[in-house]
This record gives sequence, structure tokens and C-alpha cells, in this order.
Amino acid sequence: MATHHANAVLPDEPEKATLEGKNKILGFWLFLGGETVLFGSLFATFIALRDQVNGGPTSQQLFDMPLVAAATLILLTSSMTSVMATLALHKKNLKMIQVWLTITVLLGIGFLALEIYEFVHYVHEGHKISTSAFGSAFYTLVGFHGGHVAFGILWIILLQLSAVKKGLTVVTAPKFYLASLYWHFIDVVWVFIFTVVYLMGMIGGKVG
Amino acid sequence: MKGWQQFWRQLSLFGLLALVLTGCGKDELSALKPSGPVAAMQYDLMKLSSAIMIGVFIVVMLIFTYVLIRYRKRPGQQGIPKQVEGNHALEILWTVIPFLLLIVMAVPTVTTGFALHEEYPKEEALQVKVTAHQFWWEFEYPDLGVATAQDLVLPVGKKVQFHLTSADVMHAFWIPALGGKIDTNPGQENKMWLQADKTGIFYGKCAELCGASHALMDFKVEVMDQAAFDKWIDGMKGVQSKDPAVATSPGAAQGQEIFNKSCLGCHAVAGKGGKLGPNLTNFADRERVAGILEHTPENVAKWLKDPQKEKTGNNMPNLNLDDAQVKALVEYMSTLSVK
Amino acid sequence: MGAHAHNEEVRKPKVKHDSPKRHVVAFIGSLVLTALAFIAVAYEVIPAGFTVPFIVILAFVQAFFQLFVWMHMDQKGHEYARISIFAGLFFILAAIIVFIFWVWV
Amino acid sequence: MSAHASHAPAPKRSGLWDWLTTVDHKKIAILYLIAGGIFFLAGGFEALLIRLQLMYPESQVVGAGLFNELITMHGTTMIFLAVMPVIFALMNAVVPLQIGARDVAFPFVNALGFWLFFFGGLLLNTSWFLGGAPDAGWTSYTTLALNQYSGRGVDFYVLGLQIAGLGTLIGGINFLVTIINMRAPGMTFMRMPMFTWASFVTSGLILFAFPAITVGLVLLMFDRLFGGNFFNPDAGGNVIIWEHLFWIFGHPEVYILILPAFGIISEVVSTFSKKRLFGYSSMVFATALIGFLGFMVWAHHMFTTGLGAIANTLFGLATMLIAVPTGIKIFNWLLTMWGGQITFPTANLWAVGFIPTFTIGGMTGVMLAVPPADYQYHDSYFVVAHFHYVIVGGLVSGLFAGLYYWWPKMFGKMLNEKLGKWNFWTFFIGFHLTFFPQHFLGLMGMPRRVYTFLKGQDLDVGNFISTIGVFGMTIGTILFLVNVVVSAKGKRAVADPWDGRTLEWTIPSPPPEYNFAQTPLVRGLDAFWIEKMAGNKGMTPAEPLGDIHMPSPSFLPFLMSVGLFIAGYGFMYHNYVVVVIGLLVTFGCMFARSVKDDPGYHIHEDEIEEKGVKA
Ligand code: HEA
Ligand code: HEA
Ligand code: HEC
Ligand code: CUA
Ligand SMILES: [Cu+2]
Repeated sequence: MATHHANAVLPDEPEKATLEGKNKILGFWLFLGGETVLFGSLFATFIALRDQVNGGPTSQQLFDMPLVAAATLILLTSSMTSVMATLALHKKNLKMIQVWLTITVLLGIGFLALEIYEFVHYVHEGHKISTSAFGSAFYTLVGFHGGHVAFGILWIILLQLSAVKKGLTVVTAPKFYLASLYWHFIDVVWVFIFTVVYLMGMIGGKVG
Repeated sequence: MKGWQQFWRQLSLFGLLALVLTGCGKDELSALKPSGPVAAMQYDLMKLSSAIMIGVFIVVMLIFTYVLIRYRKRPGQQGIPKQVEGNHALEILWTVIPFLLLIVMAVPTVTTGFALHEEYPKEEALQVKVTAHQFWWEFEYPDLGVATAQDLVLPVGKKVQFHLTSADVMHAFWIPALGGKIDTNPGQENKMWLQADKTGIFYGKCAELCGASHALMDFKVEVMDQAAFDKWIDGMKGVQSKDPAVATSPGAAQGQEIFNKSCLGCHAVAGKGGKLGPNLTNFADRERVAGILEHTPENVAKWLKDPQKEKTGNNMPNLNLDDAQVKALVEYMSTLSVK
Repeated sequence: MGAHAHNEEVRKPKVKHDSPKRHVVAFIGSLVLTALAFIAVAYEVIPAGFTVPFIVILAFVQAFFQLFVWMHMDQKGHEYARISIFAGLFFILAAIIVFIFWVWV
Repeated sequence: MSAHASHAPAPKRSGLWDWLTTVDHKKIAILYLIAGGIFFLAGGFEALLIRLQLMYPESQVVGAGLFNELITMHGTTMIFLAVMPVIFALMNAVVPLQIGARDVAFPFVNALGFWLFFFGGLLLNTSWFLGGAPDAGWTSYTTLALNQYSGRGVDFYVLGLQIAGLGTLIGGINFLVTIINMRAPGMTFMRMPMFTWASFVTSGLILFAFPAITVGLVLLMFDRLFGGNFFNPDAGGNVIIWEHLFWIFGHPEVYILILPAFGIISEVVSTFSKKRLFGYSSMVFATALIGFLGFMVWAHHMFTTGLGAIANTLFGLATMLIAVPTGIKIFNWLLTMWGGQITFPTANLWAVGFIPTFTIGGMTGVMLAVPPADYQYHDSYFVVAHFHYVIVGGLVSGLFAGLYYWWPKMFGKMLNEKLGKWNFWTFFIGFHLTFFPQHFLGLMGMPRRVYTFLKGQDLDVGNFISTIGVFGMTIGTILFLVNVVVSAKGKRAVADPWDGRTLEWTIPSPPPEYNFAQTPLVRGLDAFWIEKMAGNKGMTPAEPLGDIHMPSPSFLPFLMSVGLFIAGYGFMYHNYVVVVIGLLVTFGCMFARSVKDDPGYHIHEDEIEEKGVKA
């Protein structure tokens, strides 16, 4: 595979150009399959416990539609910008990758800030992890997702920094690609969170 | 190599062992000696499934022994065996036959399954509420206004609908001779019905790990004929609608005094007392002390001296009673009877 | 490609559909689906009993959109990705159904 | 393969440092085997104490509290820390060789998986010295497992299993990728040896099952350490959720355990019958089907929970179905032997002993799958008998078969056959003596997890016999250890001691660190056998001889696991400084790994030829 051009000219789809790269991408997809079960288990638990408020605030009393809508919009957009980074990767344009990823990270930080604000606000309203089974399930599910977002942000920043030195190579390309996959996956999970946790919570526990 | 002879010798040893063991199941305890329709239905299923299983096992063993004897490499044997890829007819055969056998098993599984989950209203069945505690059992007859503990009293030949829950951790309610078990889950109510077709005493067990003395969370089931049962209910109702009777003999009176001071907070007698410990209204009529010790004055005294020694981790504290107090209590408690 | 095989610049990209347009369309699609779900809940435009199944279906549609378009799961070489995600989803759906019907006994 | 790979010679490593930093799958296999073996001895010792306590009624060898700790640790240790690692040992040692690969896909992750498992297990076992082991059963049912009812031990269970489970999960992903991407040319899926297939399906099960227990453990941790209410009925929690999450993991787990054993039996039976595996494609199909069905039946452990007739019946019937693919396997093995020339070295004794024993265990399994009857069996010694038949009589037999079979390949030494036969017979007889009577004890009304039983219940004889049997197993186990020691001085193993059929036997025992000097070209199922039959002396190479790129050893996996180990204590004792320190170590290493690319090193062509490989 490695011709004498290899260092000068990147192959197409540089993330899959080496066996290591292919292995990483495959391994990461499998990991995402595992994550599906992980989040699924949290969703199952949440669904089973979402009406058990134990005298604490209910989801209808807590949730605020504009806030959730804003968070959703931010995260969706960030997923969009990270796909743009992947397209730039396929064009082997490191500069554009960096630009798009920076936007992605900023949006991610915005999302996290909103979530932290939301949690603080809820705690003031007496909705804590120890208030009720609903509280425990809510913070665990949404918090797990938030934790993934935070990890993703750190990861992408790290990649961006090290790419400044290393440039775009068949070693760094798979990492960018994976980070972008990860970011999308977080977004997919959020789709279910806003649906199952927030929207269904606002409808209330009457149906479903 | 003498391996196979040894193997067969061993198998026959197990056969013997099996006979010995099955012969010995205790009537009051063994699931192999059903004494009611539920246990009988379950026993039938057990027999059916084991018959099928033993059949399959015999087939497997026949092929197994034949192959091992016939196809051992003989000294001086040459050449290479034919490399067979497979055989569709055979493979289909051993897919379809097990499947059919499973269907034979599935049908009674479904019917029995649903029959056992039937729920009977109070017109058809005696209703009993069971609450499991670490490590004792509380029984209430809500429609009859009677509560007892440790010894469950049932009429013979009548369906009993149980409503089961737990006050602390998960336990499981099991009377092998009358039928299978069901868990008692904290915060939820489970239902199960049973019926005893023989009078006498049956052994009950807690079948879910529930802490240090899970092994000792036994109870007894006293099955009596309807008349005796009614009489027992009347006796219990009569006593439990009133304050505890005042003891007459001097020893017992002294014991009652101690009891009212130190014990009534947890234990109820007649219509009075707490619910943290077993209801003692008919304590003197019980089969066992705390479900495990033979019911003798010595054992009652032993229990009162140091409950933790008899049952590690149970919720009755050591009250540091001296011998005189214990003696008085034992005397008082021997008067707690409705018979 | 024969004669040009060693010339990296000329080689056509293996992935043909990977244009920004496709992704922007997907993005707009996602926005629309999301908006639909929010509107359905906010304005109670459909009967309450249908809202939950409706928004759950929207969520699945959107999720597949993103998996297939943004994460390229539709492309060749993603067979194991599909198996992995769908197997995970399938197993966990079984669990979720059981949780919905049989946890509060 | 990486463009940046340096041409520096292999770094010099020695002794302990070599083992702490190795990323070589063959060495990691040995690490897994040693650690798993030690844990097996610990779990076996616990079993011995359990049986001694139950030898006579109302005896007081160990107290009530200690007994519960013993059964909990016995079950947990055996399942997670003893047999899983030994399975991973064999998978590591054999799978890359069977598919003609130079290593696994992610050597670094492989090492990390081992060290995570090791430190998770260590954390769990330190509980013995830090205020008591977990005592809520290996299933750790709530509410018994909550703070109010059990001690600190359960925290060790939660964190220890969390860390070890993480290791297992990444190990599973590693094997999936290895098998999918690293097969030698010509090694199609339908030419893979059965053990590799079994490892593949098992890894898939790990991937989808372990996240469920991860979540369960997180919830339990929140309840125990951070005031959560998932399982607290007084605050709206629900105890059934734990049971579901545990068994959604727990049932697939038992197939995670048994499938590799099936794979081993397939290899061993076929080799020692001198025949190809009968019905190979139906074996593959059955393996996959067992894996799939394994996810649909978890509630059969919860028949008495009160899920109701519909759920119980559905799960019961689904469970029974698993008998069909498993039966396919049993009959295929029998027919593999049919018409063969069977020889009985120790490896094959174990494999042949496996068949009737496992069948008995499977039979009782199907009986348990009948819900109304299970109301009688559940949580009684009948269940204990069932699962020891499939696990000890099945899985452990299979592992012994695998160890005797692949020992020469792993260590370059032959195990002693005479000791091996004694090992087999004492263990085998002891096993049946221990667990056969337990079926009847259960039916006669003996619940499981009881620290004692009262006199006068006719349970004495059975328990006594059962305890006697353990001595047989103990002697057997000790004989195995003796065998290991004796064999270390014994005769060297040749490359192909058993007249094998698969690729691992084409290379020296033990293999050089790069496994295959030249990647072999595979021309069919039983690749080596095909060449033998064609009169060839070895495999046709698929590539010219050239430099071989190897990954560098690394100390980071060890350090990362130590970090989590430390953080685990911090969580337990609510000491957040310790948590932060531990996590900093772990993330610091991750950071280092991510920033500093591993160039690896090359083994030069000449060096390979020096070691006596034909060009
Ligand atoms: C390696 C581990 C292993 C394996 C392989 C199995 C295999 C099976 N198990 Fe077992 N099981 C356990 C480990 C295992 N189990 C453990 C650890 C527990 C207890 C956990 C705890 O509570 O602590 C348990 C408990 C358990 C229960 C719950 C009991 C209870 O707690 O009440 C049930 C119920 O259905 C069950 C069923 C089965 C079935 C149907 C199979 C089947 O896969 C068996 C299939 C095999 C055969 C049937 C034999 C060969 C087939 C033929 C020769 C064909 C013809 C056969 C027929 C027509 C029947 N098992
Ligand atoms: C892989 C799984 C596995 C294995 C291999 C075993 C192996 C054995 N098991 Fe275990 N067992 C379980 C998994 C396993 N078990 C599980 C999951 C439970 C349920 C736990 C629970 O209820 O929560 C259980 C429960 C269990 C019980 C029921 C406890 C109860 O319900 O009260 C019993 C009782 O007889 C038992 C016995 C044995 C015996 C005798 C062995 C023997 O095969 C062991 C043989 C090995 C040895 C005898 C070791 C010999 C070596 C030495 C003694 C040397 C020691 C020296 C040093 C340490 C230096 N086991
Ligand atoms: C803190 C509560 C508490 C107090 C106070 C208490 N007990 Fe108990 N007692 C219990 C509990 C709980 C049990 C059930 C123990 C078990 O079997 O697990 C019990 C069991 C018993 C039993 C056996 C019950 C049976 O049905 O066989 C007797 C007898 C008994 N107590 C007598 C007494 C006497 C007498 C006193 C006072 C001197 C007393 N108890 C004080 C809680 C208490
Ligand atoms: Cu109560 Cu065991
Ligand atoms: Cu199971």
C-alpha cells in the first residue's frame, strides 16, 4: 500500500487506507453497537420509573419546551458541522477540518452549558437524584448523555491540537473520522432523549 | 484402558444412589410427595419432562457407547478414515425430533401455567395475606380479622388465595409438598393459590437469599379439617378483639409484667402490641420457636436469653434478661394459647 | 483505470454520493422531523393517544436518517456496522418492551 | 504497515518488565491463564469451605454471615474471574494462530483488557481484608444489596465487576475485529475452525450483553453511594429492574461461557477421531442460533418473580427452543466420532467425558424451562445441580480439554499423560459424586444458599455424599498443578504433536513472536489437513518473506488499570481526592497514548530466516 508517494499524497478516504485504520473504524462501529445496548438499558429503566415521583416534582412541572428545543437545535447543528468536517477530511483539507470541528466543539460546549443550567435549575426546584426514582432515572440517563458530550468535546479538542503538529496523515485521519462518528452517535441518542424523556414527559404518563 | 468399565460402574452407582435418595424424601417437605392439586400438577409436569429427558439421554448414550467401543483405534490399524462432510437426512432428523418432543412438553406447560395463575375471589377461596420479614413470616386473614405468624393454619381441601409481599428484602414463599414458590417483593404484591388435600403439618421455607439467617427462615403449615379451622378462627378472633387476658398464676403474672414493659412494643398479643416482631397471640400452640427450635420451655428460654445466637442477624435484640425474668416470661408465654 | 492507476490525483473518489448537498438536505430533514415532534406535543394537534407513537416513530425515522446519511451506514463496507447497530437495537428493544409490560407486576 | 514505522531492532525487555508491558497475544494468553488459574483455586477453595459447612446438618464450620460471603465470592469469582479469563487465555493463544494472523487487531487494547480484568478482580478480592466480602449472592438482588441490608462488600462487587467488565468488553470487540479483518488469504468465514467461530459468536454476545450489566452496576452504585432510588420501593424504585438488567446480561453470559467450550470439543473430537467435523455448516448455524436465542430468554431466571402467566410461558417456550441447536451439536460430535479412529489422550478424555455430562446438564436445563415446574425447582439445589453440570461438567471439562490440547502450543512442553489421566478420573468421578445428589436434595425441599440445614429433614445423606465428592475434584485439580510443574521439566513439544488439522499446528511450539514468517494461503476447511493430504509438508505462503512490523510493548495498559483501581477505592470511601488522582492517571495515559503514536518496530528478514524458516 505504501508507495513512495505515501507521505506526500494521501490516498482517498485516508481513514481507511491502512489496516489499522480499517480495524479502528470497524471496532468503533462495534463499540457503538454496545453503546446502543447501554443507552437502551438506561432508556428502559427510565421508562419504567418515569412516573415514580415520590411526591417530588413531576416531569410536567419541570420541563421547559423552549430550553429543550434550543438544546436540540444546537446539538443537531453540531452534528451537521461535524459531518462537514468529515467531508473536508475526504477532500484532505486539514484547515477546513479544523474550522468545522471548532464550530462543533463550540456548539457542544453551548449544549453542555444549557444542560448544566437546566440541572442546576431543577435541583433548586427540589428535583434531585435522591428525590425519587424518577429523579434518579432522569439524571442518570440525561447525565450519561451529557458525559458523552463532555468526553467528545475533550477528545475532539485533543485531536485538533495534536493535528496541528502532526498534520493530516493515515494515522490521524481515522481518528478524525471516529470522532465524527462518535459525535453523530451522541446526536442520535439525543433524538431519543428529547422524544422519550422530554416530549413524552410533557405529555405525561397517561399513555405509552 | 479400563476407562469405560469404570464409567459404567460409576453410572450404576448413581442409579443406586438415586433410588436411595428418592426413597427418602420427607412427606412433609419433599416436592416429590405432592399433597395438593398444585403440587400434583407440577409433579406431573416434572415426571413428563424427566421421562422425555431420560429417553433422549438413553438415545444419546446408546450412540455414544456404540461409537466409543466400535470406533476406537485398534492396534496396527492403518489408513485414514473417510472424511465425511455431513448427512442432510440425519441432520434434519435430529432437528425435527427434538422439536417435536419439545412440542409434547410445551402443551401441558401452557395449560398448567395458566391454571396456576388463576386468581380466586373470596367467594371461592380463603384469602391470606403473607408478609415476609427478615427472618420470619406474618400471616393475616383479612376477611376473618385474624393475624398470626410463623405457623400458617389452613383448612383442608379448600383453595387458598395468597397475597404476598415483603416488609424489607426479597424473600420467597415455598411449601414444597403443597406447591411451588413465589417471590415476595418489597413494594409489590404477588398472587398465588394453593390447596392442601391432607391434614397434618407441612414444612415451609424461604427460598430467596435474604440475609444471614435465610437458612433458618422456616415456617410450618398446619392443615386441619374445616371444623377445627373454624374453631381456631373463632378462638383467635375472640382473643384478638380484646386486650390480652390477665395472667392468673403468680409466675405468669410476673412474666406478663415484664412482657408488657419490654416486649409489647414489638410483639402483639391478643388485640394489643406492635408489629415489628411476630404476633404471639397463639405462641404456645406453635410447632416451633422462631420457626426452627423445637417448642419446649428450654428452647423458649434459650431464645429469650440470646436470640442472635439462635438466628444470626435477626431483628430481635438481646434484652439481657436474667434467669428469673426468663423463667417468668416462659411461664407467661406458655399461657398464650387459643386452643 | 489502467494507465493512470499510479496517478493519485486523477483517481476518482470511491464514494460518489458524498456531496455536501446530501448532508444539508439530511440536516433540513432532521430539523423538520424535530419540529414536527415538538409541534405535535406543544399544540396537541393530534389526539393525545397518538402523540406518543407518532413522536417515537419520528425519532426512529430521524435516527435512521442520521445513521445512514451522516454516518454513512448505507455505504459499502458498512455491513458490520449495520449488523452491529441493528443487533444492538433489536436486543434492546426486546428488553424495552419487557420493561414496559412486565416491570410493574 | 504504518508509513512511520521505525526500523529499529526489537527493544530489549527482560523478566517481569517484559510481562508487565507485553502486547503479544501469546503472552497475554499466559497472563490470563495464570490469573484465571489463581482465581479458580480461590473460588475452588471457597467451594470447599461451602461443602465442608454443609457436610453435616447444623454444623458450624463457618458462620451464617461468612457463608453468604463465601457463596457470593465463589459464584462471582468463578464466573467472572476464573473461567472467563481462562476462556480468554485460550482465545488469545489460539484464535490468531487459527486464522493465520500475526497478532490481534488491537494488541494494546488486548493488554489493557487483561489488566482491567486483573485489577477489577483484585479490587473485588481485597474486600476480604477491608470489612468483609459481598454477601448478597452473585446475583446481588436488591433490596438485599442496598446499604440498609448489606455491608460495604457489595461496593467492592459493584466497582470490581465494573472495572473487570470493561476489560472483558474491549476484549470482545478486539476479537470481533480480529476475526473479521485479520484472516489470512483464503480463510473465508466458512473455512474458519469451529473454535474460532465459537470465539466470534461469544465475542458478539459479550459486546451486547456486558453493557446491560454495566448499566445495572451503575444504577446499583448510585443507589448505594449517591442516594439514588432506583431500587428503593419507598421512593418509587423497583426491585425488578435489577433482576432484568442482571439477567439480560446474565443469561447471554452462560452462553458466552459455554460456546468456546463447544468450540474446543469440536476441535478435539475431530482431531482425535482423525475425521473432519461432521456437519460443519450446521455447527456454525447452531452456534449462531444459540447466540441469538440466548438474548431472548433471560426471564427464565425470573419465573417466580411474579411476571405472570403470559411472560412466563413465552420465555419458557423460547428457552426450550435452545435445546434444538444444542442437540444438533451433540449429535454432530457423536457422528464425527462415528467411523473414525478414536484415540484417547487426556485431551480427548475430557472431550468425550463432556458429552454425557453436558447432556445431563442440558436436560435439567430444559426441565427448568417449564415454568410451572420451575416454581418447584427455582432457588433449590436442583438449580445448583443443573448449572454445575453445564458449567463444571461442561465448561470446565472443555477448558481442561483445551488446555491439554493446546498446552504444547502455548508452552512448548507436553503435559504428562499418566498424570493427566489421573487428573481426569479423579475430577470426573468427584464431580458426579458432588453434583448428582444435589438434584434430589433440591426436589426434596432443600433451598439453595442456605448456610445450614436442620436435622430430621432427610437431607443428611445427600449432602454428605456431595461433600465427599469435592475431595475428588480437589485431588484432580492438585494433580493438574503437579502436572504443570512436572511437565516444565518434561519433553519438548514438536510443532504438530497431535496430527492436527488447523493452522496453529503448522508453526513451531511455542510460536515465534511474529507467529507466521509468511502468511499462509488457506485452501479450505481444516487448512493444514488439506495440505497434508495433498502430500505437502506445510502451507503455501501467500506473501514473500519480508520484514515484519510489530507493535511496541507498553506500560500504559497496566498504569491505566491501576488508575481505575485507585479511583474505585476513592468512590467507595467517598474520598474524591483519590478518585481524581486515579482518574487522572487513567486519562493521562489515554492522553499519552492518543498523542504519541506508536511506530512499532521491525523484525528483519534475516532474523526470521535465522530461526529456521524456509524462504
Ligand atoms: C454454561 C452455562 C449454562 C448453560 C450452557 C445452560 C444451559 C441451559 N440452561 Fe441454565 N443456568 C446456568 C448456566 C447454564 N445453563 C446458571 C449459572 C444458572 C443459575 C444462575 C443462578 O440462579 O445463580 C442457570 C439456570 C437456569 C434456569 C433458571 C432456573 C431457576 O433459577 O429457576 C433455567 C430455566 O429455564 C435454565 C435453562 C437452561 C436451558 C434450557 C439450557 C440449554 O441451553 C440446554 C440445552 C442442552 C440440551 C437440551 C442437551 C442436548 C440436547 C439434545 C441431546 C437434543 C435433544 C433434547 C431435547 C429434545 C430436550 N438454566
Ligand atoms: C464457573 C463457575 C463455577 C464453578 C467452576 C464452580 C465450581 C464448584 N462449585 Fe459452584 N457455584 C457457582 C459457579 C461455579 N461453581 C455459582 C455461580 C454459584 C451460585 C452462587 C450464588 O448462589 O450466588 C455456585 C454455588 C455453589 C454451591 C451452592 C451454594 C449455595 O447455594 O449455598 C455449591 C455447593 O455445593 C457449589 C459447589 C461447587 C464445587 C464443589 C465446585 C468445584 O467444581 C470446585 C472444584 C475446585 C476445587 C475444589 C479447587 C481445588 C484446589 C484447592 C482446594 C487448592 C487451594 C489452594 C490454594 C488456594 C493455595 N457452588
Ligand atoms: C425490637 C423488637 C423486639 C423486641 C423488643 C422483642 N422482640 Fe421478640 N422478636 C422480634 C422479632 C423481629 C422476632 C422474629 C425473629 C425471627 O424469627 O427472625 C422475634 C421473635 C420472638 C419469639 C419467637 C416467635 C415465634 O413465633 O416463634 C419470641 C418467643 C419472642 N420474640 C419473645 C419476645 C419477648 C418475650 C420479648 C421481650 C422480653 C421480645 N420478644 C422482645 C422482635 C422483638
Ligand atoms: Cu427470607 Cu430467605
Ligand atoms: Cu439462563
